[in-house]
Order: sequence, then structure tokens, then C-alpha cells
Amino acid sequence: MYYVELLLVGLVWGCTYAMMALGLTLVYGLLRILHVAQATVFTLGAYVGLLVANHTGSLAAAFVAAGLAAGALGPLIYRLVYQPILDKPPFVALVASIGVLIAMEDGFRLVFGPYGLSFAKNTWFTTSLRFGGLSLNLVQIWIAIAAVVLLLLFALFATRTRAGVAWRATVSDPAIAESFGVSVSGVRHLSFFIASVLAGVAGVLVGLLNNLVEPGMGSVISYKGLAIIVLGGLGNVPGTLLASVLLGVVESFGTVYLDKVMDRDAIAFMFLIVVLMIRPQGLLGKAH
Amino acid sequence: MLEGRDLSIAFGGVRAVAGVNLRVERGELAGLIGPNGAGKTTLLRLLTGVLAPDSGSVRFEGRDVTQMPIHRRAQLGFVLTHQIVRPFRDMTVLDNVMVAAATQVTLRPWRALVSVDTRPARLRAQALLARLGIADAADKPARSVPLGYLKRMQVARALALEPRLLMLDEPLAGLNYTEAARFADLIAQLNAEGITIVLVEHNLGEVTRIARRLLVLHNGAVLAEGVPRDVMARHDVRDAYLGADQDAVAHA
Amino acid sequence: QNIRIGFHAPLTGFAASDGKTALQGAELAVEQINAAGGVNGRKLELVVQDDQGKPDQALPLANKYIGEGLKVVISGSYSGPTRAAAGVFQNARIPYITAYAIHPDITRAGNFMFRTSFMGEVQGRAAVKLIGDSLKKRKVTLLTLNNDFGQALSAGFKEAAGKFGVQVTSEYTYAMGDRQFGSIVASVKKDDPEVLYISGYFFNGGPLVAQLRAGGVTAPIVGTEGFDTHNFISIAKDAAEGVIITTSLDRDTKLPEMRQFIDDYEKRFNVGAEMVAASTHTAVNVVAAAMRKVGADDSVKLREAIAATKDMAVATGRIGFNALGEVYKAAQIQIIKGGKFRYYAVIDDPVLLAPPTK
Amino acid sequence: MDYYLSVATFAALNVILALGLNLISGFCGQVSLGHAAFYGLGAYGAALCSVAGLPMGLSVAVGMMVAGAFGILTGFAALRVREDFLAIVTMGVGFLFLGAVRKQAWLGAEMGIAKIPSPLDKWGYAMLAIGGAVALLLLSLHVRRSWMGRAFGAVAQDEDAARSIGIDVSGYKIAAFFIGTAAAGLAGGIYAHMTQLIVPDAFNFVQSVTILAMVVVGGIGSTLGVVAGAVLLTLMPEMFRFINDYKLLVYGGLLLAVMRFSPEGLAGLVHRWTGRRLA
Amino acid sequence: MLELKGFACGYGLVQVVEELDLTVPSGRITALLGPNGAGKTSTLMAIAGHVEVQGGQVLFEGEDITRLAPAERTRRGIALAPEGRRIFPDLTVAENLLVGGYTQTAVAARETEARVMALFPRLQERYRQRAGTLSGGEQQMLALGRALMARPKLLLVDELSLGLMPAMVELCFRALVELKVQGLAVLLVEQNTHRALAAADRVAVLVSGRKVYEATGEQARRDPEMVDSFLGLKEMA
Ligand SMILES: Nc1ncnc2c1ncn2[C@@H]1O[C@H](COP(=O)(O)OP(=O)(O)OP(=O)(O)O)[C@@H](O)[C@H]1O
Ligand SMILES: Nc1ncnc2c1ncn2[C@@H]1O[C@H](COP(=O)(O)OP(=O)(O)OP(=O)(O)O)[C@@H](O)[C@H]1O
Ligand SMILES: [Mg+2]
Ligand SMILES: [Mg+2]
Repeated sequence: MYYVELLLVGLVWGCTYAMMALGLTLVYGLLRILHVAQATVFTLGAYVGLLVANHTGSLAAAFVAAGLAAGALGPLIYRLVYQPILDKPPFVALVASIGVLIAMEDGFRLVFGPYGLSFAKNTWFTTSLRFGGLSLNLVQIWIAIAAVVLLLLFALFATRTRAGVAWRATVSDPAIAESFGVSVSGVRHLSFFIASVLAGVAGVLVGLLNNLVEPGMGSVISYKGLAIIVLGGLGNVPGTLLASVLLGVVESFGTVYLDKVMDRDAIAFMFLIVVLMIRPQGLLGKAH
Repeated sequence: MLEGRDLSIAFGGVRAVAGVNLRVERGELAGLIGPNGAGKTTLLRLLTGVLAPDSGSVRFEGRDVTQMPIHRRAQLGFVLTHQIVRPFRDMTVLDNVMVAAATQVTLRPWRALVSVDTRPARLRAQALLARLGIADAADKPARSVPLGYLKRMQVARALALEPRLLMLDEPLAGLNYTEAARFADLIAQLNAEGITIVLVEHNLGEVTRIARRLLVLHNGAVLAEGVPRDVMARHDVRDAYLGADQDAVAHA
Repeated sequence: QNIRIGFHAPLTGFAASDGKTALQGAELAVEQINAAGGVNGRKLELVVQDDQGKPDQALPLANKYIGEGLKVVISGSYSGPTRAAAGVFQNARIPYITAYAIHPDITRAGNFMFRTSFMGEVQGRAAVKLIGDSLKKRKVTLLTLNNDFGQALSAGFKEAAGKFGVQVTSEYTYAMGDRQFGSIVASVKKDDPEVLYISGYFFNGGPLVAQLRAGGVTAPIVGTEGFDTHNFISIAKDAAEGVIITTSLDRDTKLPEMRQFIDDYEKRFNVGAEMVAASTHTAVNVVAAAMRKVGADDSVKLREAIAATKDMAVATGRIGFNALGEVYKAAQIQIIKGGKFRYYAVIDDPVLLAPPTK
Repeated sequence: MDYYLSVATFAALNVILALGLNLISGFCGQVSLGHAAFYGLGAYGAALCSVAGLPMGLSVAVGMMVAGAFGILTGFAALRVREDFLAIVTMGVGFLFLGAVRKQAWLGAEMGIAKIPSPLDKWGYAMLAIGGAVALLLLSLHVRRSWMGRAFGAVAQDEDAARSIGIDVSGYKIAAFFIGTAAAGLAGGIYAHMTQLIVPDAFNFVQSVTILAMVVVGGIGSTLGVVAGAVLLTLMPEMFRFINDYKLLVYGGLLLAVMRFSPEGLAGLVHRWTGRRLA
Repeated sequence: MLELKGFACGYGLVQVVEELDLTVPSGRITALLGPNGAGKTSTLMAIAGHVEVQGGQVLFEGEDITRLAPAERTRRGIALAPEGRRIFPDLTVAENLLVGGYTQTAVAARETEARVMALFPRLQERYRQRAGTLSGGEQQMLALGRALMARPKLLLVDELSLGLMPAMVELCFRALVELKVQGLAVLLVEQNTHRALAAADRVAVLVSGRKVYEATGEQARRDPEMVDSFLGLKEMA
């Protein structure tokens, strides 16, 4: 039973990773940018969700507002930060992205204070469902559902729709795709929008799960997100999903069994390194 | 000089090279031809070590080099040019060739660290550029030089390694026919100077003109082998390679 | 001319929340002292620097204070920066008072070092007595925050456990940045202890307590001064009810100095008083009292006066320093009831709570 | 005076760190997001030896070797993975180092190692650090001129092509990692003795990023640019002390602005204004 | 159909083609020849909107399209089979064609696809295969097919025969001729001078970014040596 519970904990946590990592994969696939600043989008979503929830008392409103705010911030970052430096070597965008992260985290602290805020009422968190000896609260269940549904929708979008095929064409050769009438700028904005909405929604969910929204809440999950997209095989969507869930489970068991040896982040990254040494192209990546 | 025994490799389901045996004798100029997708590039990559074969072995001058890393083979004088030109884009054309001309110095990182003298390498590189007729582009960054120049620069880079066996993958592609003829002459001349050469080409006119021996690859296996005239006369070769339009091609 | 007192705290970075609270406590003390006429007719002035909670930031900053000719410095920061700065101030023979950093090495850097809060180990011992004597529980699981604060508390706890018949049946650790404790909750459920002892701060302790309760763990929870902030309650909400902590601040106190601090702080900043603020408030008052005796211009005399502090009534109770510069005071035990910290007990055991003297 | 000395010492240490990283990332093209781990390895290696009674010189040398040895291991990783994969693997090396040290009692865990013997005074450390920085500066300038630098350039631009012209790509990558990380180890050894106290958190991801930022702001690949970047980014937070509350905001904003408006860093600016390329 | 007037293009400070006047009529194959680095690819890419036009005008069906976005040019009827093919390797053949017909309605796209399949039956056989695993010749067919999917009035083809075996070269040239007969304007860049001359209705020669020769296909075919001399090869050889 204990193991089942650890497994379950890992799966749920993996789903949170997945929502963050999918967005990072989208952005990476399209622009080859390690979008660390996604963390600020996540945090903004959490703050907006919390403020709206505490103000209106409605979680639905909170999610919508968070999605919109995050969905506005992501494309904005693309426009102001990445677009002008797309033709530069990749670390330029990476450092710029880290700059955004540092500045915005401090911005959040200045605006919302250093203490972090919590939800006035968090019924989802306090409502637990019990199955046998296992218990999950509503937030965890929603996280799992949201992750699975959103990822399925995305998979359908990418393979079954015209826009999805256009998106993948843009990933592989933007100039030529553009030449055939695909609006590359549109695809990029859309990708940032989707990625950011996912991050924003994930932000609110994690905020609910911790009942705490703080300025730096996005950074670690965003670093792990980068590890996940690499682990999955950069730009590979099913790989990202698999890697997220695996990492969640590895962390869940690792924090118990490797407690004396290394901490949670180290466990995650050790797993990453070991896998990459065996499969340098990532779990589902293609060798080149 | 070079011998591939029973070389095979598959990508997923595709058996790109299937049980190829081949020998290249010292001093010869062998042409390797075959339809698109026959496995020529892959075979070259197996021979030079860019890819590791699923099975089979490669011997160079009697030594088994199947497991030897590429740079070691290059240092032995066993050199490949890429089908797609790969210059060091941010270096000048001269620097591109100089790096190759200095392999004796750069062999060991620690030795490279204490060597600053660039004169010998520069002189050799300049001579090679002149020989290939691209000395005028010596100081231009490789990124801004047209393809024809890059192709020649690539050969200059290969020559700088003082190769004894040179493998050229479609060196004539993208050159117009007079240029191609000149280039083919150069290749023949290098061969006459003692460099063993394996040439992959679709430009049949030029290959049959300069090569002493032809190997035809088809579906990953050797279909025919011999003197160009005999090989090109075979029906199976013409069917595989020239398709239905034999006449049209005969004129090309 | 004003008397300048150095004060550094993590105003940005991961520890900014405690840094801000610490600064407010010190500012309140300075305002109160100045309103009452200052010290020997001169006003106090804080020279504030941000150390970001990082040791390497503390070094240049300490040297800067020395360069500016300050005669006394207060640390409103964690152990890392405080330890790094301690050696520098000792060498420069400048009294250095740490308000709430718990690492033992700080006072051991020399005779110019003082601490106005409990060392980690001492507080850990107080928790053992609370569990063994008051709660009468035996089997305890430790949930230790993996930083110097958590490790020091757990070390003190384990060291004293035997004396009170308390048995540590299991221990799990977590990192500063962790907010998700699913595997710890599962493990605690499996171990089924009689009581939990949790070190940590409100930002990880709050989610941890909430998740434990949501996961169905009902054992009593004992926490530390790291939980001593209203933020802890607003995060953990109902799950916070019944949590008992060891701290330096008693909300139901009869001691006028402590009472007044609690009321004034709330009035001034519109939030409930906290232990961190009480500690910096205390440090400023200790310095001011010493200056009243020997003036503010001679750091060696100042050190002597501070070292001589005895049974002084301040925001954190009645305090005095031992030969090492460690504080002696009673441990306040608070319980959360109806969303507020309330009096639960006081542990005033000079032997158990005696700080080391070397 | 003391204040300026300690700032100068930190600036020199940062120059050593940044030039080491520049060797790996700028010269040899292997992006590393975990440089602080090697700084930490040097510091811990030196601290352990020093506490065990070895003289400082020897301790620092051991620290360098420890860092260099792990650098070689990371170099082997760089043979398996490239580019963005490598960036994330090195980031992982940083987290792994930190997460492992945090839990090792014999390394002081979270408490770190204290009471490290400190045989020099402030001037001594300043001179030592500046001496190290100058040495590394000269080494960098030399490497650039030497055939090693040219081979690095070839590896950085296209490793497959480099291999096919006989360059031992693996050897050069490992050499770059070794020199760069040993330099970080040197900085770590000096740091440990100077502060007499090291804790794991001083070598975290943010520190790695800060070092990378120095390299990039200075102009990746340009030795003089990187020196300027390291000095600038050390002094800046000090100069911004007066705006305490907005320091990180300004710092992040500056990184962003440099990348946005002069992606080639300071060296790029110099090039644009004077038409001359910095060494 | 297409008209270049005083056209110049280049990359930032470097101008690689200048003062080029050229007309590409429909129902004809116009061959643009020249030695390596003459600026042929640059010209084609500039017409398609990927390289900066630095002077003069590009007129298409009488309208100035000099500043239009690439996608808009495609919508107006210009399609490109670029140098190096640049098919989308991770997409299947079907998906590559889908992107080719992105500006068309679904019905029109299906119709065009049928015609492309009739032209290149090989693509039908490889319909669900990842394009990156096609052989060189198949990729070239796909590149042409993808361009045709846009139902262009003007087709820009760069280096049709590069890397193709002779049988394949023949097949691709046949296809071009068939298309022109259907009324398409074709602008062809080709290194294989003989092959290009054989198929071209008009010939222009570019050397170092300047037009040095222009003639009808007839004239040029009558005197290939002449063309060679303009290509700057005669005296070198
Ligand atoms: N990495 C790979 N993954 C999958 N298939 C591959 C890979 N490399 C080559 N192939 C396949 O192997 C076959 C042989 O390819 P190769 O490049 O050797 O042909 P070639 O004879 O050089 O053709 P061309 O004349 O067109 O250059 C082709 O069908 C190709 O699609
Ligand atoms: N991206 C670029 N940046 C700068 N210069 C370029 C760029 N691309 C091409 N050039 C330069 O423009 C000139 C014309 O190149 P272009 O590719 O148009 O020639 P081409 O006639 O197609 O030659 P080839 O027959 O080799 O394909 C060349 O001198 C080339 O160096
Ligand atoms: Mg090939
Ligand atoms: Mg071209």
C-alpha cells in the first residue's frame, strides 16, 4: 500500500511537471530556446488566480483570469525579448531569459511582498477522497485530469489538424513554411500563448496545492521542466510526457530511499544524467 | 590498401548497406556509383568510421581499423569529404585549411598548447589554395563564400592532411560542366601523384572518364564491378541506374 | 550627530520575508528609543544593508561597515551570512549581535559576538521536554528541514531525547524549496508516530502541516520558532489548529516589555508580532542599554557593557548573556487556537536550557 | 580600504571563474550551466585538506585537482551529449553536487566547513586572487594564439568536420573542461581560505548563472571582454547597494538589456564603436 | 508574368545582384545560368521574399510585390522549390504536400494533390513515409510536388538536378516541360548547362551579380560555346 501511495504521489506530481514541460517543449521545438522565463508566467498565473479567487470567491474565474494573464505575458516576452535575438546563438536567449526571470521574481516580491500569499478559502485542497488507505485531494485529482486532457488535446492538434501540421512544418523550417502561406509569426505567438496558458493554469493548481503563492515559486519547477524536455528528447511531445511522469515517480521514491545521500533536486538531475549517458538523444528522441 | 568485409548496417527497417565486400588497391582511382538511395554515402561513412557497422570489418593497410575513431584514421591518411560541405563557418577560408594543415601539431592537445608558430601551416595552406584556384578568397569568412569555392576548399582541407586515401562524396555536384571537367582533371592529377581515391559521383560522364574501375551499388549491395566500359555495358546496371531512359542519358 | 548602528538582513532573495520582518522589529525599536529622547541625547540610526542571505555577500558588507567606522553591528539574518561576517567583526573588535541566527559557531568566533535568541540545540532540547513531560508522548517522528536551522534543532532534540524517555522512531528531511511532501506524508502514515516534531519555516512548514492533515495524519504536531508568524496560520488554515511551537514570544504575556512590543508592533505595521521581529527589537535595545552606560564611541567598552547585560526585560523576556555571549531566557510554548497563537506553557529550566559556555 | 580590498578580491576570483568558463564555452563551444559546482569542488577539496593540516598552497593545489578531475568526468559527458543537452547535463551536475554535499555529514552538510585555517591577511588574499586572475588572463591570451585555440575553434564550430580533419575532438573537449574547471577550483581554494567558512549554498545554480552572465555580458570568446564583464558584474551589485530594494530587478534587467541590444556583449560594443576586435 | 526592373538584392551591406532586368513569361521555361556565386539563388530567394531586395522593383502580373511577405506572394501564385530541397524531414510525404497547399481550400488541395500524384506516382507509394528518409531523387520530386500544391502561376526552381542520378534528372525535366505546357511560368536555376539549354525557352546568364547575356532558347542552343564563354568558363578551360 505504501508503495502504491508513493507511486500515486509521484504520478500526480509528474502531471504538474508535464503541464510546465509541455509548454517548454513547444517553445523549444519552435525556436530552440530554453525558455527559463516560463517560470515567471507560471508565477504570474498563480498570483492572478489567487487574487481573483480571494476577491470573487470563484475558482472558475480564477482559472480564466490566470490563463488570460499568463497567456498575455508569454507572447509579450516573446515579442520584447526573444524575437529580436532569434538569429543569435542559443545562449543569448538563455541568458536574456534568465535576466527576465531574475527581474520578474524581484518584481513579484516588490509588488506582492516577500511573504507569499495564501488562498482565503481552499476547499479543493481540504476535500479529500479516500480509496482504501489512499487519499487524494481534489486539487491533485484536477491536476491529473487537466494534464491528461490538455496533453491529449495537444497531441490531437499536432497530428490531426492542418494548423498542427503547419506548426510542425514551422518547427522544421520556418522560412519555407512561411513561403507556403503559414504565418510563422502567428504560429510562434500561438505557441507562446498555449505554453503560457498551460503554465498559468499549472501555477494556480500548484498554488492551491501548496496553499501558498510566492515570488520564487516558479524557478525550481522551471529548471526541472528544462531537464524533462531534454530527458524526453528535445521537442518530442510524447517523450516529454513520459519523462515528466517518470521524474515525478523517481523523486517520490528517491526522496524516501535516497534521503541520506542527496536531496530531491539532485535525485532528479542524477536520473537525467544517467539516462542521457545511456541514451544521449533522450528517452524518445531520435538519434541524429 | 583498403578492404571492407561483409559490411552491413540498417536504419530501422532499411538495410542501407547489406553485406558489401570491397577492395581498393594502392594508387587506384575507383568510382562508386549507383542510384539515389543506393547506400553510397552510407558505405563511405562506414568505411571512414562516421558510422559503426552492424557487422563486418574495415582494414586499412592490413590493419583492422573498424573500431578506430575518425580522427585517428584521418591522421593515418584516410580522409573523407562530406557530401554536404561543412566548413568552419566563422573562420576564413585560409584558416579552414590551416587547421587541417597543422594536424601534426594538433595531434596532442598539450603539444598544441605550447605551439604558436603558424608559418609552416600558413605556407602550406596558401599553396593548396593556389593550387585549387581559390587563393583570392583566402581571407573571406567561409560563411560568405559560394558553394563552388567551398567544395574546392573542402578538397584543399582534405589534401592538407596529406592523405594517402581520399574519399570524395559527390565533389562535382553543383558545379557546371566545364568546372566539373576541370575539377575532375584535378582529381585525376592528384591520383597520378600517388593518392588513392574513391569517388562517389552522379556525373557519369566525368566518372567514367577518369576512373579506372567502377563499383555499382544498388539497394545496399554491389551490383557490378570492373572497367567502366564493361560495367556500363551491363544491362542490369543500365536498368538500375539509368532507368527506362537509357538513350537520353547516354547523351548526358 | 546620530549614533549609527549597522544592521544587515536578507532584504531580497529567498529569505526576504524574514529579512523584512527582522528589519521592521529593529526599526520599531529605533523609533521607540528616539521618541523617548534617544540615547544620551543622541538619536539612533540604522545603517541597513542587504546580504541576500548569502555568505559571500556578507564579507564585503562587513568590511564596508568597518570602513565607515561603525562601532556596533546587528545581524537580522540567517546563519550563513552571519557566520561569514562574524570573523571579520571579531578581528576588527566590533561587537556583533545576531538576532536569530542559530549556528553555534557564531558566538565561538570570539568575545565580541553575542546572540539574543536560542541556539538551535537549546530550542531542540526544550521541545523534547515539552513532548516528554507535558504531552507525555514517546514515539516521535522528526521532519527536519535540511539547512543549518533544521539540522541544529534536530541535533539538540536527539541529544536530549533519552533524558525524557522520548524515542525518535524515524526521521525524514526536506529541502528549503520543497512545498510538496507527498512521500513524507505517506511515510508518516506508515510509521504512525505518537507525535511529530517539525523544524522549518512557515513557507515550507505551512504546506507540510496542511498536507499531513489532509493526508489523514492526526498525531499532535510540535513546531519551532520558524512557525511563529501569522503567515503560518494563513497557509495551513484549519490544519494549524492545535500545533504547538517553541518560541521566544508569548502573546498572552504579563511581562510589560513583551506586551508593549506586541501591541506596538501590531499598531505600527498592521500585522501580528513575530518572533524574528521581537529578536531584532531586543538586539537594538540591548545595544542601546549598553550605550547608555558607556557611550557609543568605544567599541571595546561597548562590548564589556553588552557582556554585562543581566536580567534585562525586553520583548523576548528577561535575558542575560553568559561568558560565550549566548543568551539565557525561558522558552515560550505557544499553541494555535482559533487561528491565533496562545499561551500553552513556559519552560524555564536553567539546566536544560543552559547554552554552552565555550 | 578593507572594503575595497575585499571587493577587489571577489572581482579577481570572479575573473578566474569567468575566464575558466570562457575557455570551456567561449573557446571550445561547450556550454556549461554548472560552473559553480567546480568552484565548490575546489573550495571543499582545499578546505578539507587545510582543516586536516596541510599547508595552504598544497590544499589549494589539491582543490584544483579535485575540481579538474570532476571536470574531466564532465568532459566525458560532453562526448556523449551536445549543445542544449550538454547545457542541461551541466546544470544537472551543479544540482547534483549541491544536493549531494548538502547531505554529507563529513562535508558538514548544510552547516558547511568552518574554521578553515587562514594564513594570509587581506592584502595577501587580494594579491593571490589578482595574481591568479592575471595568470589565467595570460593563459587565455596564449591559448587563443596557440594551436590549441585554433583546434578549440574548429571543435566549437563543427565537431564532425573537426574530426574528419584529424582533430581529436574528445581530447580537446576534455582538455578544455580540465583547464576551465581547475581554474574554478583555484578560485574555490582561495575563497575557502579567505572566508574560512564554506556552505553548499554559495555554489548553487544562481552562482553558475552569474558566472555565465559575466562571460556573456563581457562577450563570449573574448578574453578581455570577459575580464571586463566579470569586474563589471562584481562591482555592479556593490554600486547598487544604495538602491537595496531594486538591486535584483536592475541586475536582471541589465542582463536582459545587454542580450537584447548587444548580444556580443561588451566586446561586441567595442567592436562596433572602434572597429577593433578584442582579444 | 514576372518582371524584374533594375533589381538588386543582397545581405545587409553586401549587394550580390545589381541592375537586373528580367522577364519571365507564362508558358515558358526561363533558365537563369551562371557560375558559382553569381547570385542565382539569391535572386530566386529574393523573388520569393526571403532575401532583401535592395533596389528596383519586382512586378508580378503587373503589380509591385517588392515588399510583400513571402506568404502573400504564394497566395498570389509564386511557389518555390528551393536550393537544397528543404522538405520538412519530420513530416510525412502527405503532410509536406498539405503544407504546400496551405493557401488552398481543402477541395482545391485534394484536386491538385491528385494531379501531383499523377505526375510523380512514386510519391503515392511513399505517401505515409517520413520525408527525411526518402532518397535524394524522391525528395526532389517532393519538393517540386509541394511547390505545385500551391497552384502557382510562377514556379521558381533552384538546382533541379543537384545530386540526382541521370534517370531522375530526366524525369524531373520532363515534369517541368509538362508543367510549362499547361501554362506555368518557370524560372529555372541550373548548373547542368546542357540540360538547361535543352529545356529552356529563354536563357539569361548572370556573372558576379550582373546579367551578361540574354537570348531565346533557340539562339542559345545554336551556340552553346557562346553561353560557356559568358559563363566565364571558356577561357579558363
Ligand atoms: N540515418 C538514417 N536513418 C534512416 N535511414 C537512413 C539514414 N541514413 C540513410 N538512410 C537510408 O539509407 C539509404 C541509403 O542512403 P545513402 O545516403 O547512403 O544513399 P546514397 O547512395 O548516398 O544516395 P544519394 O545518391 O541520393 O546521395 C536511403 O534509403 C536512406 O533513406
Ligand atoms: N547569407 C548570406 N550572407 C552573406 N552573403 C551571402 C549569403 N548567402 C550568399 N551570399 C553571397 O552571395 C553571393 C551569391 O550567392 P548565391 O548563393 O546567390 O550564388 P549562386 O549563383 O546561387 O551560386 P551557386 O551556384 O554556388 O549556388 C555569394 O558571393 C555568396 O557568398
Ligand atoms: Mg549520397
Ligand atoms: Mg545557388
